[in-house]
Amino acid sequence: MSLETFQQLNWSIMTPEFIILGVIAVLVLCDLFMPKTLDRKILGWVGIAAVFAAMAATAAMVGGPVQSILHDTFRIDSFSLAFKLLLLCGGVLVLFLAVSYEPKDGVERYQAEFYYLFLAALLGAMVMTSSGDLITLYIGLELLSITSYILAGIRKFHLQSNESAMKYVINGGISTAITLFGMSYVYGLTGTTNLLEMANKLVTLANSNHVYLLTLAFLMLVVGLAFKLAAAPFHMWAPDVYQGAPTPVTAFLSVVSKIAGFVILIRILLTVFGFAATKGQGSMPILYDMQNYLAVIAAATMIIGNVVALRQTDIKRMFAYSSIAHAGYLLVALTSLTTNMFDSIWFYLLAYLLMNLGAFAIIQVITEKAGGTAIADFAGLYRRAPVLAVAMGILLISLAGFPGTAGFIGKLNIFLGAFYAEPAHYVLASIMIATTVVSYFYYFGVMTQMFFRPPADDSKLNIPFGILVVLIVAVVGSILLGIMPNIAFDFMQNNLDIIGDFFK
Amino acid sequence: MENAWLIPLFPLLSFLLLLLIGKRLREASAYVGILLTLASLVFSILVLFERFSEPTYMAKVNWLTIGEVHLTAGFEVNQLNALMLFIVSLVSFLVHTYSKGYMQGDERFHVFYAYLGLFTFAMLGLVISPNILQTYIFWELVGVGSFLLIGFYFYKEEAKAAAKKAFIMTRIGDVGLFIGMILLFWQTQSFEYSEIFKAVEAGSVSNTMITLTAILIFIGAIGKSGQFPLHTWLPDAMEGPTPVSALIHAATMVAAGVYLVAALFPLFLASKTALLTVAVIGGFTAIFAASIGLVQTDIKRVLAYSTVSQLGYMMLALGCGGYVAGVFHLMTHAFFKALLFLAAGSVIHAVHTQNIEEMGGLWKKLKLTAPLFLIGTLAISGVPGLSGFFSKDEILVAAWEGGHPVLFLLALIAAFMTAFYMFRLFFMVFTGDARSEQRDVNESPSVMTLPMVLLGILAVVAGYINTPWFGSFLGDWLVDGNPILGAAHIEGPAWIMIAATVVSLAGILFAYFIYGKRSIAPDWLSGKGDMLHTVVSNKYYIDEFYQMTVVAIVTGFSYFLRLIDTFLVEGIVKGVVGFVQGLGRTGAKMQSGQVQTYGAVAFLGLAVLAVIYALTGGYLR
Amino acid sequence: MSSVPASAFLALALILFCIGLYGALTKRNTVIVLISIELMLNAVNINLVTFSKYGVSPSINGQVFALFAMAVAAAEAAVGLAILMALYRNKKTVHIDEMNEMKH
Amino acid sequence: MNLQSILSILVFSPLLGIIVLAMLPKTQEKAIKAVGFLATLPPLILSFAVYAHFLAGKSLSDFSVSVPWIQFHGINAQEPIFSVSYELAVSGFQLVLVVLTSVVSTLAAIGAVTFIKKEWKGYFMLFLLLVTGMLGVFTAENLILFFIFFEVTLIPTFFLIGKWGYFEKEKAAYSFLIYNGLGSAVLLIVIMILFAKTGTTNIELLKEIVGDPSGPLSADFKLGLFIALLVAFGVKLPIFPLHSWMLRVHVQAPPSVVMIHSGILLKIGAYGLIRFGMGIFPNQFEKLATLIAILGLINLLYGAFLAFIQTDFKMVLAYSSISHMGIVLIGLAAMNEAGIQGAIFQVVSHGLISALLFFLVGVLYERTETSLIDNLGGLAKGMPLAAGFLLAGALGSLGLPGMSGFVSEFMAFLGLFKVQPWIAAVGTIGIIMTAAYLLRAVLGMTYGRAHREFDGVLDLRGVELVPVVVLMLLIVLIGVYPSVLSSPLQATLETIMLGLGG
Repeated sequence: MSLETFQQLNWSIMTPEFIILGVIAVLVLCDLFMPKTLDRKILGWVGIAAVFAAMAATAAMVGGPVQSILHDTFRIDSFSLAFKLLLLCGGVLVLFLAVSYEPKDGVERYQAEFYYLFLAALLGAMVMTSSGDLITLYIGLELLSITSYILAGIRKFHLQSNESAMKYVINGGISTAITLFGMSYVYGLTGTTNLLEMANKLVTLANSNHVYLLTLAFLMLVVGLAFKLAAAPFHMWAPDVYQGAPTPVTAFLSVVSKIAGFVILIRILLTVFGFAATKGQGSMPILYDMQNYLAVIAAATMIIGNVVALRQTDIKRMFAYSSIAHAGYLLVALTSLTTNMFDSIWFYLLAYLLMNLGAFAIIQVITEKAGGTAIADFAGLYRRAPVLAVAMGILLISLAGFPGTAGFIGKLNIFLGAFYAEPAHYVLASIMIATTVVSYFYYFGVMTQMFFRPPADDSKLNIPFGILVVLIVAVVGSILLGIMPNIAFDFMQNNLDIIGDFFK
Repeated sequence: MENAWLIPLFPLLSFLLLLLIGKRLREASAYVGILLTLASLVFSILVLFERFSEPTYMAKVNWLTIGEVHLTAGFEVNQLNALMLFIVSLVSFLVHTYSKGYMQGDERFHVFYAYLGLFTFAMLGLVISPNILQTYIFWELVGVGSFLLIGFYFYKEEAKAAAKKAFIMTRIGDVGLFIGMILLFWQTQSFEYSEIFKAVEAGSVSNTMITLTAILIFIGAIGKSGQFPLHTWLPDAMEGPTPVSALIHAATMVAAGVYLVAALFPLFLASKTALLTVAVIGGFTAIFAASIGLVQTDIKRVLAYSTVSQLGYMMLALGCGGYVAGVFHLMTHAFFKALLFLAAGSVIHAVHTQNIEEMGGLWKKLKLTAPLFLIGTLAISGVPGLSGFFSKDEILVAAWEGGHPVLFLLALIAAFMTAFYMFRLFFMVFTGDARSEQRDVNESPSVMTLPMVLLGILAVVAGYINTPWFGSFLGDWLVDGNPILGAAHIEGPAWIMIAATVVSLAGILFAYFIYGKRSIAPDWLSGKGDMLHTVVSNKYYIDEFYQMTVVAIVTGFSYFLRLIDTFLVEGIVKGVVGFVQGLGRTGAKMQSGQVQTYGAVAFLGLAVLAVIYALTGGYLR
Repeated sequence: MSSVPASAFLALALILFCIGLYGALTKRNTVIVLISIELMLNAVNINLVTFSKYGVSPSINGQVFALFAMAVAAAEAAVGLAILMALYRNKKTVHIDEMNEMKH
Repeated sequence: MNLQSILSILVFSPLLGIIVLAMLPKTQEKAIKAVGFLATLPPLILSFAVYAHFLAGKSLSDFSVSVPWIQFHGINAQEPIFSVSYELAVSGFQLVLVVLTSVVSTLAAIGAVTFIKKEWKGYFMLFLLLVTGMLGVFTAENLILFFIFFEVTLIPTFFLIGKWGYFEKEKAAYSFLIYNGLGSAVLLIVIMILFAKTGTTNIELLKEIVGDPSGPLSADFKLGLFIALLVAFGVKLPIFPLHSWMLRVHVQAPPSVVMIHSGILLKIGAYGLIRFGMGIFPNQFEKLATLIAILGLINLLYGAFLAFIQTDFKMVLAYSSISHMGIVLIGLAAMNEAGIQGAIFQVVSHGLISALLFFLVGVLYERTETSLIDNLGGLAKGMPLAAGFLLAGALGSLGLPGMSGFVSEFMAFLGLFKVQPWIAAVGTIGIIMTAAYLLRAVLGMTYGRAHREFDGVLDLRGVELVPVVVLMLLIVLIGVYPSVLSSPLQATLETIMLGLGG
């Protein structure tokens, strides 16, 4: 490739990534050369501005045609735009949390690292959404993972933080290995790493040995990527890591990282296995053949997440299990494989992003003040800070999936898909509904603490600006999308033709 | 007659007025009640006289629509209704008046009058109803009025228990009526009496159904009229103020059962079995209650058992086909039993006890009450010339001519017993010496005695409207236009009348010798059969029997259900919750904090999925 | 050269992977665990390179992929060791089974 | 005013009260109470206006409103395949329940002034949210909207029980939440299956589609859906053995909440069974009629027998509710006009009566700090009015003619005797037992020797008399002149009978 062709490439489609990348570089340099006495918080605001800029750049591409550069390794289609927007939303909110994060033992010394690592992780996730190639997918994934490892352990002198990072690295390493192993088989059977080319080659797959191998690769990929989703059977790291990691990082892991996980899972499963035939051309694709396996994973995830959450006394751990459960719900949507799958996953992730980040904002305030992460620290919150308690109440209600909130519409959409699918997933949807009821127990347990119990101390809580922003966005968003979900649906439907673009 | 519907509304007005402003009116409440019942009485008399010359009047309006069915409410004035209206409003008016004196000084005076108003409203409504549903509605309201009045002295435990018992026992009967009524409806598509009779006559209802519904309805009558085996509430009901006993538990409400059977007489006539049931229950109750009455020592209880017994008489009459006899006795009994109760009230008012063993020698002290009581006693005993004689004679004739010699014999024995215990009562209360210290025994005020005098006159003369000698005016009128109800007057052999007279006189004499002249020791009889006496004076242990069976079974069953509720229902819930929590505990325990376990679980998961695939999808496909 | 069949390389990779996995899941020393993970990643590299030569349709992509994987694996190992260092400073142990501050 | 907007205003006007309350400072107790009460008035006035509109002989469909709301998009971008509209409407049956709801809500708001001792602001905000939910439940014209309002009632009720209740309030609140959560979960499954299979949740459309034998649902499938529906509403009603949550709630919740709960929330179960169970699945209902009759019988007797041995008057009333809901089932199982109308009457009647009784119990508890029958006694002396109304309420409850309870009981049995005479005959034992347990309990508290410690208790006074008198008048009105209730119902009954016949 000559310099000329290099220049002729349509680099503009990578504008959002470049913005983030540039700002990372700037932040690194600033951090190096700024006087030590200067508050690094300003860098956080720069990061936020960068994400907003990236968001604008992404939004500008919405509605455009499918574009790809570098031999289709990087592509812009509706799918990538939709999910990139989600990631950027999540990212900006997490950064808002991060600039307001001031634990007692302090992260001031590496505050700047905090911000650009966040941005780097975000960049990894963004690359994942736009990858059309296994290699770029893998690079994006690892960029996200490795920065997350560091982020989890960023409180260097905090034992739990170290431990959570260590656990994260080891599990992450194993999961990467399993995923890669699966990928290597897929590559071996197609001879290419480009996803669409793979799909083209696998359409006519008929050799039963190859099918067998490919299916094993499918299982390996699913299990390996389950790590990112925190879905069964690769969910067990989540509680420990969530508990130990700094709260903004936990929020990041539970939202951005999870969205990225779904992006890569959908991308690979749909393009590769959605076409890989089982018995020659025109036969049932592997993905449909393996639907029940996905269903089992989804069911196990929902059950484990919700049931074990009942036993928790630590708020972050509880939210870890809750996020496992939500991954299960999302897997139900994925399992149904209906036409509105993208809509429902995207919408649910949006709702989940809002409610979970909002909840973590409050958790951050409470845990910072209390110095611990026990659920009991929420006692009497309604007395101490009624607005905070009511906001948390609304977010919990949304998480539990009560009507009037985005969480409900999201669940409704998933149910609809599960029942609409042919064959309908009655059992899976029923498990989802039943475990949702189980979830009332622990969500309302927090409510009990907040509203019914007397406070341990009556000290007032001050809400930093960043937290306030997140809370307002989260609460207003949750309710707005609960009452007028068509805002989101119409946006999706009018501007993003995911199904049409996905395989172009 | 078009305005007959106003009759029940006056007492209702009285009830509502007294509820709202009674507290301010205090004793003046009595005037509200008396005036309004007087208005009812006047209207009733007018209606009664109008009915002599005019045919039955009926009016109705739509009350409730159920799909295609329109249930109506309305009123009807036929012979029986008109007569009942008169009896009820008369007795009610008299009792209202009497109570002014009797209840003097009670702090809930106005409440008493309000309740009386409610009851009178319900009773008048009951007798004016043109359909069985409306009858049932008022039937229940009457029960409530009775319940409230029995429990008027609510702070007395006995009154509370008696009120409760009265309500529940009658309710048991009511359910019979309820079922019977509904079954009849589905058979005839109507609640109207006239429609029902038409359907029965037309034969569109099967015989079994007629018998079943008739007996079910009769169960309602059993409850209300205190017939065996649902009679136990009536004696206990004497816990209420005495005027109430006179009004409700002698003259009117308890007669509602008889009235109901009379009102539905064509239905009963259509089923031999039902009729026989009525007769047998009536006959048995008559002698059964009379035998208990022999040994009671509470003045009101004696009268109560006497009431039960007399109601049995009426049932017997109806059961034997003696429609006129039954209704006739219903009327005369209303007068003389109300008289007896009011007189007994007067006695109680004077001596402040109800125990006849503590009374005696009151004849001289109660110059007016005593003779009136004697008139009542003579009337109920069936001494010739008084009202009770004529009506009782009719019943005996009806039983004999109806072909029930055994029942006839029972009735005769009951008549003897009645005469005996009534005179026992009379002698013990009014003759001899006072058996306990009695101070300030004074005759009651005239507001109490006047009603008694009026009733006394009626107790004597009421019988003459239907006699074998001077013509059966009442009978002719009652069956006029309804030949199905039977003959206006059944001509019986003369010996029956003689036998009745002999029997009642024998009873009186017997009582005189034991309690009047005391020439026979009172334990002459009771001493002979100690066991029997104990059994009888304990009312055949029926209350105890119910307590041990029905109540025990219900309570036991309830506790059994509670076991189910706590262990089975709750247990399953606890089990499910426990299972989920146990699952959570296991899950949490597996989360050991060992990072390698986590990896192992993930790999294990992969392995399991792969193995399953290998077995089902790969090699085994 | 071509006498060694593709399946042998694949089997080698599989065995290597399993050894790595075994090590990662059983060794007490965290350093060894990290090395075991490297072993697993290397098994993948063998796979990729094998397929790049003997695959259904051989191509250069596999080798490129392997290069990327190696680079990333190195970064991952570096981060892992760095975190281990931080942990060691606080806890004075490298034994993985003692890292159970957070559980249940 | 535009007639179509009336229902929306009716349903959402309490929310205005919430907004006002949110702006009031906590310390302004009087203003808070006043706003809390006043905010219940618009629905009351509007519901009576709608009723007047009906009485004037105009069509209730004037009020129907339907606006596109949510489109769950499908494969074709331009045409949404699954759409949910915002649809409100009232039929006669719904109107009756809306009126009942608004009346009881207003009275419960008055009751709250007496019974609630702390944090009125939070209380009234939740309370008004609950009112909106209930009104929405009865006016929603499609299943999704119904479900949304249904769940909206859950959350405020949870807090109202859990925060303002008695000793075991949290346990009761959780019981409530989980049972009802499960019930609504089952309901949601049914709704979503119907939605997914038929493409609509509009009740009228569903009636057609489900009723069509060649429709997308097989007969067995429909039966399964109906059974699920029965379970879902069985929790709410409640049907034995799904009742234990309701006992706890009735005992532990504050009286003003129990008034709402027992008066209206439980009725949602009956409403759902009639409107959806019978309306959408008439044939399936018919198939299971005997089973439902037996369930009703069990409810009736089970509740009655257990009420007979309770020592706490609140428990008596709680079991009595179970028993009375049995009558609803019995009436429905009759599948004829009389039975169904009886069931609906019972719904309304029990709503009024239980609201009355629980209000009175609340007052008694307020004064004596106990509701144990044995600890009370002779209260008629100290508080004659309360005792009198209690007795009157009990008489209404046991089906005394002249009060609403009788009309409903009568019609329910009238209906059942036609089709299942034996079950009905056994059921009449319940009538006797009802009298027995209610009199035992009420007389135990009000009659008998007065306890000395209650010498100085205050009788009903002032504002407390309002709910009592209003409820009593309504109970008597329905008892004496049932047409006031039955005339709006005729059209609904006809539709249901049409469904059953066809």
